[in-house]
Amino acid sequence: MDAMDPLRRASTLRDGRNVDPQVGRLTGEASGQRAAAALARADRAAERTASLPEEEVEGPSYHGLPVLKEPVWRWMIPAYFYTGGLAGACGVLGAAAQLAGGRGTFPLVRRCRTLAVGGAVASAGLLIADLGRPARFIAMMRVFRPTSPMNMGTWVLASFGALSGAAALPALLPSSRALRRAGDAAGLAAGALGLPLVGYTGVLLANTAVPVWQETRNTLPMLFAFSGAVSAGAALDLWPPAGPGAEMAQRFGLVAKGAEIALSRALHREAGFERVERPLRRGAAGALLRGARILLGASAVVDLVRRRSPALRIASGALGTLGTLALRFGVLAAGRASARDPHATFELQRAGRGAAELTRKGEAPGRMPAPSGIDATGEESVEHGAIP
Amino acid sequence: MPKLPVLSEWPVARQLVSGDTSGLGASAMSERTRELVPRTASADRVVRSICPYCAVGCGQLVYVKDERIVDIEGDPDSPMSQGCLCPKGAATFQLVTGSHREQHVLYRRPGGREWERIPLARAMDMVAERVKRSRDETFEERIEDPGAKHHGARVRRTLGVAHLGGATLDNEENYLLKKLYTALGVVQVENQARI
Amino acid sequence: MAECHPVAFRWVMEAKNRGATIIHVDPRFTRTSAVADLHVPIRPGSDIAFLGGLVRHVIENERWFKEYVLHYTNASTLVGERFRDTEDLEGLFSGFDSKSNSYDPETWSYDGVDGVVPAAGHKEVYAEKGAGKESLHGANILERKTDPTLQDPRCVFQILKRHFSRYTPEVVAETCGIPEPLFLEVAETLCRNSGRERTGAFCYAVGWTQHSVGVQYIRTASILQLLLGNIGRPGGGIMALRGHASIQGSTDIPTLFDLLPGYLPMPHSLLPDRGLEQYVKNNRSPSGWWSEMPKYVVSLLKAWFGDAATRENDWGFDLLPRLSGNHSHMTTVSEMADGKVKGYLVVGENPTVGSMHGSLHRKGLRKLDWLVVRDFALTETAEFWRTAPEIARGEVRTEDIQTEVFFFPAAAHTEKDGSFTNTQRCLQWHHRAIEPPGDCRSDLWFVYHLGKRLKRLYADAPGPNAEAIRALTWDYPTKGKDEDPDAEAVLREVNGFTIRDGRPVAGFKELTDDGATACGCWIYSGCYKDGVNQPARRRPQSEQHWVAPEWGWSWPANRRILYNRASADPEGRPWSERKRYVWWDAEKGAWSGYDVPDFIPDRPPSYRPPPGAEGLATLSGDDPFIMQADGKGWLFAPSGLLDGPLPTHYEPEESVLENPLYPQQCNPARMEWHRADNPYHRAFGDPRFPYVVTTYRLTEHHTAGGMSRWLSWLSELQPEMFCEISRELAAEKGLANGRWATITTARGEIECRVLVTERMKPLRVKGRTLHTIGLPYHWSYVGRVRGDPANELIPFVADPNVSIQESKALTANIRAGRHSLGRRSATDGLELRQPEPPRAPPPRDLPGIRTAHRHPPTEPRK
Amino acid sequence: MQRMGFFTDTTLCIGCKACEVACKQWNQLPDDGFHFTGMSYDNTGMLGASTWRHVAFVERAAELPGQGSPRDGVEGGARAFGELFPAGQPGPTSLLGHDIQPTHLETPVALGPTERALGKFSWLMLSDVCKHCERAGCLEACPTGAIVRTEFGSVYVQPDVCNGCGYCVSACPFGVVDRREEDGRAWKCTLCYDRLKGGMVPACAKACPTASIQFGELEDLRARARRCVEQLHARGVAEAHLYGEDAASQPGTEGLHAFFLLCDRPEVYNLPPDPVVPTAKVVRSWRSMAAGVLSLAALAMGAVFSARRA
Repeated sequence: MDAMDPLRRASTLRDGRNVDPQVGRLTGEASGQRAAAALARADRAAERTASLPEEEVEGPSYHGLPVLKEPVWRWMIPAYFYTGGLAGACGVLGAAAQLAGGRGTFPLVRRCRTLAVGGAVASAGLLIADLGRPARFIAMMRVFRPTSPMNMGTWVLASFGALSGAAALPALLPSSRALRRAGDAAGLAAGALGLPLVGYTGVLLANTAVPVWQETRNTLPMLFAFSGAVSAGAALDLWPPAGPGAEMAQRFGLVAKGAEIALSRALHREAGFERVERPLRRGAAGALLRGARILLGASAVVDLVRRRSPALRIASGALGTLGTLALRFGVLAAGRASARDPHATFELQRAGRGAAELTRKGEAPGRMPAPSGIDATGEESVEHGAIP
Repeated sequence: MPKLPVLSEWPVARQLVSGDTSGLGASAMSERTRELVPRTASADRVVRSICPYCAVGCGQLVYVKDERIVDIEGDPDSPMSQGCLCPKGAATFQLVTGSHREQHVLYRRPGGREWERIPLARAMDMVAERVKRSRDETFEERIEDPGAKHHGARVRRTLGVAHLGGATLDNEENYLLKKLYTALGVVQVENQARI
Repeated sequence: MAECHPVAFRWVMEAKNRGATIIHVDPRFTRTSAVADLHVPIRPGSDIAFLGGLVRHVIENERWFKEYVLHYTNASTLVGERFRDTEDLEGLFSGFDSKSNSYDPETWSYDGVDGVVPAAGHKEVYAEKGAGKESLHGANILERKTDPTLQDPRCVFQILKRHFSRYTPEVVAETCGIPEPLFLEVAETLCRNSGRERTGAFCYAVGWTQHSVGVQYIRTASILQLLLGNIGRPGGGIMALRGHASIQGSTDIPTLFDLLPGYLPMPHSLLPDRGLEQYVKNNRSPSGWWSEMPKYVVSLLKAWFGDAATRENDWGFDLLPRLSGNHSHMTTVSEMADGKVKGYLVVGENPTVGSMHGSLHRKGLRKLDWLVVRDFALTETAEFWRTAPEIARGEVRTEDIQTEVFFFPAAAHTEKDGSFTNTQRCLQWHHRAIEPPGDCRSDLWFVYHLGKRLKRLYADAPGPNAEAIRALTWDYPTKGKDEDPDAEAVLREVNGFTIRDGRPVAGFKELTDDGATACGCWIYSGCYKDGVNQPARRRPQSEQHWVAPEWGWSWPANRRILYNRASADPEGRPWSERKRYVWWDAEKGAWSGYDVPDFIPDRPPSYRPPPGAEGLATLSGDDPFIMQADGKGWLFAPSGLLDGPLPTHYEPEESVLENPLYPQQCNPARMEWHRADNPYHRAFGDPRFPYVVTTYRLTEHHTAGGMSRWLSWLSELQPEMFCEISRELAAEKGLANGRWATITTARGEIECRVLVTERMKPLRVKGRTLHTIGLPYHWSYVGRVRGDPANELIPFVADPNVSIQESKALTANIRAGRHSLGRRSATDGLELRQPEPPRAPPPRDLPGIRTAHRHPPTEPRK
Repeated sequence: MQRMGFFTDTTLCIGCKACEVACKQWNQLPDDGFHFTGMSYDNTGMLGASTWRHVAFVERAAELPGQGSPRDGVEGGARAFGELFPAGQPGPTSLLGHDIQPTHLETPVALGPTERALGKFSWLMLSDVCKHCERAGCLEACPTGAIVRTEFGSVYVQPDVCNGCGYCVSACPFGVVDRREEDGRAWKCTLCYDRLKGGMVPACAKACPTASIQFGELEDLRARARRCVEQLHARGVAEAHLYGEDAASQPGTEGLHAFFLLCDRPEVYNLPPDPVVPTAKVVRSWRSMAAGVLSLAALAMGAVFSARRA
């Protein structure tokens, strides 16, 4: 078939609508949606050519298709969790050192502020790179929407970045006392903002419909907070400040590693249902999380035995960094796997862990009357579609 | 770089002014959203048409703007369809404005490997000559074949030219086709009624 | 119906909402069955057994509508002694000539009437069959013998009762493969929904027509609906759901070989040289509305030849060509494959996919001198010379194909004015929205300018019978830069006008046979009444009553339900208050009602024709079927059908089992094409092809895919060719859902995806399990989505009355896996055929009956 | 604010997909590629960035009672219409929206139980769409304010604002909104916001031949839906139930503006049985974050303090 074949000719301008602009006008709501010929999503639906479900071993589903959409975030987001956590934790450590560090902690404070502002800038870069439309990154600051953790996070990250920048400049450049004092105040403020910065990412994941994230909503924020601390500790291991700062950072990191390992174990417990917890054990996510725990454990052990040798300190820092990175990539991968499995959502909600959980514990604000569907005891009632 | 929203347009400013703490509603709306109108509102004219697919005969409204079709949807006044359409009827916009439609007269010479483009008028002349030539060569005033049952009966017809097609055509088109072919003596005229 | 006519199915769902019971009879559980109350999965090809069983049930249990049947059907008429039924002659009627495989209706005539009772409509082409050889004289149709008590064994009612007496529920269950209680439930539901207060309707499509006994399927439904008194009444009747926007229009104003516009028969070569007088004599019915036929013929000739049509030259009748037999589509393609056809014009159709046996079609196209194709895109018919399996396999080289091909881009319906006729006979005008792009032109433009060029060519160098072309009236006003002919001018000619002043006539009642009026198509007369384009009327539904007469225009005379005189009892009173539709209004002395009465407006119900009455006067006050010679609904068709006065169950051309009811296996009068490249399987029990195949459409595509396979919004909904098989067949042949399968017949093989589903159940028939394979036929080798076309498998075999092919029931084999790159189609070498098993194959049919063929075999088998 | 929405009665759906194509035509959405899925007649699979309507097909080995010739109260048979609609009570709703007068009602013919040819089998169809939840996960998660609550109560993604952060994709408990890779932005059904502003009916509701998709005021739709369920129960379709018609039956989203009448468990149609808007559970998460970070601050102070130079 040569170029004369209109289909062949048209495939060059293949936008999925196949409309001749001289005959038809394209001004509809989605006429601006750019589209190429083959589409990944359809491939996913197609390649699982459903063999007839012999018998619903795992309970009813729609040809086994996922009920949720997989999170669309790419590698930049877990990387941002790392840099964001690092910046936040450094901010906190710097402020703490400033407050309670006594003398000789200035190198630590300066290094923390440098890492903080560097981490913040790197975070902004990574977040903008992951956007579908990076040019519209400023839209993140369009509204103040308390129900959106990402919106809150953006405000926190922006102000944290500004403040840690303001704190870092006087520390790095020769500047007058007044400027240095202002820098210290900004440093304290940055430390205060570092706290939510390092934790909100956990809440961001919890605020999704992905079963494993939603179920582990209490552990995730703490896990991410301490991951941030580990990142900071490990970074400062790799780039130790002079004076007592190094020891402070090392202790900070060590305890954080222990907490991170404990919290990542707690993830599995809080997930509860085997079906919900399965992504944390199986596949890439499982491997990453197990690897993270091993790396962090190793880093902690190296911390305990290193006694002043720079090689061991660098090893500990590297292991710590790798461990906390692996943990974050593991949590993301677990989320993707969990979203792909419809039975996670179904079994979870059938067991009363959906909306019923709120109405049963009476936690929800008053506006939610007791449901006529799944009653408070978690057993399904007839009206709500359960077949007697 | 998108232009920075002027302060008064900045939704957060609008939220503060209107005391909207949640930022979920009108304060977050962009200017385009507020002025949104259906594209048919700005159409030059609406033409009443009938779906070209099956024989139910659902009514269709064709919206036109700048001599191009903007939208084709159901005609709520039609007693047959009351504005409804089936998937094919709903896809009529892509049928009539699709890039799959060939827009040039193509010609394939005997033994040729590719299509060639030729002007419409010349193609019509060539077809007219061929119709006349084939018709005159194979015209039978009477049945010559001795073996046939009605040998010698007057037939005044040709079996050298045949026609196929008509169920997707208008009545007026079918009328002129049948009128012309019968005058030429072409009897092998058929259409989808008998596929 | 929900599959192919979803918006029409809206009204079935509304009826269900109001308490109606929906019964869906279909070999496959489709989207209609999903919302139907009853699904009856009968074996493809066994519809007459099923419907015959219903007729027997209605008669045996006295459930027929007594007053309706007695007055409005020919149940009481006696049939001549010489008539023999299929019960007597092992599946044949009397008058069968085994040499020419055709019937002579002489012996079917009424008692007391000499000659054949003429049927309305096109029967000239079968003049040599004696149908109307020398038609009977008007007077004695009234002297036919009748027995109002319906006891005489020769009265139509008793003949009908005896004909279907063996179609007992057990036989029906055995033949159709359905549980007997289900059949009884359908019968009872139908009977309880008929009578004065309630009516039942039948809807059908090509699932009925595309069989070698297709026309008789519809006859059985007509008999059943007449017995139940459902014809001519609101909520009753038999609705054909036709598949194309104007397929009804294309049979009314026919691009068909055997018809002139208005169902006037094409003249036949049997006529003498000056043939008009004999033509009218052959086809005119002395009684009933068909007695008006001469006026319509003369008016047509005046419309076509204008002033050149004078009384002296029989209004130009002898300029018309005459038929010498069957020139239907498959015969034409068969002749084309033998090189007898030089030129072929294909307009808005894709026969290599839509018609049967695609490879034979392509073989015919290769033998042409020139081919013209008009369509939206380059279809398989336009691309046969470079995109075809035989070229892909290298059996045919593009360079060797000498056919000259012209492709003309066509204008869409939004780029031209014109009218479609929908399946309810309603003409609706569609207006031009924009100019056609590039070289696209409407088919009206094409034929008008072709005609002008031919007139000029014949003026310069006149060929044989050039006088016909010169006399043709062809001066239509044109408008626009493309010189588009004015469609309304053509509509005005179709409507008819008085020649003196050119004023459009109000209806066919004003047409005369003295040459004073011209009318392109008498049944459409009135569509341009008072010079107003009636099809373009668009009075909204909300502003008129439920029959909505002021939307568009229905032929004839804007009547929406035909034979609606039958919605009133013999005294002209509605059968019931709920079902009142048309009734006799005594004060006004005329018929009135919701619709245009289908009767002579001022003829009272009490009128009886005086002896010796002629023409319309023969219609008595209680004859609702005014087109028939006797004004009655024909339970028994004394003429007009080529395969018998009563429907009889015959197996399809290729069936899996022997005819359980008669020794005669297939329809004796069916049309076959005995050619090497059109091989048939054995009539039953062919070991190579043990499964039944039926073809059908899907909602998302349109027939052969020409208007849907190029559209991405439709192709993504049904992207690939697939076959639907039962779980049991999949297990038996090792087929997996979503994987590939190859389906083979003697004509060819296709590959397709497999959809394993519960909706195709194996049937228990005559003690054995019978599997059915379902094949949609939308895909082919070109287009945005491609696949193998189902029609490569289907042979040329047709119904005798209308030559429609049998594509709904055939046999095939299926195996897992994709194509073997070896042999693909019957047109090239016959290696597929495994060596014949040692014992001679059982005779296709009764010895001595089936061997002869309607046409002389075209070429001896190589 | 006027609250408009869809009520989808799946017992009327004939799976013709007119809604899918009408939506693509009005919004001029691109196609999603040509893939045979082998999932009955559903080759679309799921909703997505360029598929705002999706018709689901479920072939199940269970009978849909109430269908089959209506029987005298035997095993789910329909009672006579007179009983269903005694004088004075409005008749069933006609497809044309108004109530059917009693004179047009045919009392169904009552017969014995039917032996089904296919045995226990039924084919369920449903036209899935964005639910436009009363409390919408995507709306509350969207950081840029691209997703807004319109004056018709529907949830609308503004294409000129969305920067493709993808948070709504994970926050939707029904897996409706999606991001199309080549375009970068998130898209979903807009309940034909532009048509509503022009006083027109959404394209899918207008095209639906059997009025399975009904558009209108939310309160009217709920009343009509409850009556439909009553009628279906009377006809013997015991499984018929409403999915998400108000806050009472679906507390997690406080009721959907596009709710459904289903004939089987929601999972069979790929609908979550008890969906919840994520923000409803996130309060505890913020609290545990606060605890976490405070302990982190304490750890920092502790670490600094403990390693202070003496």
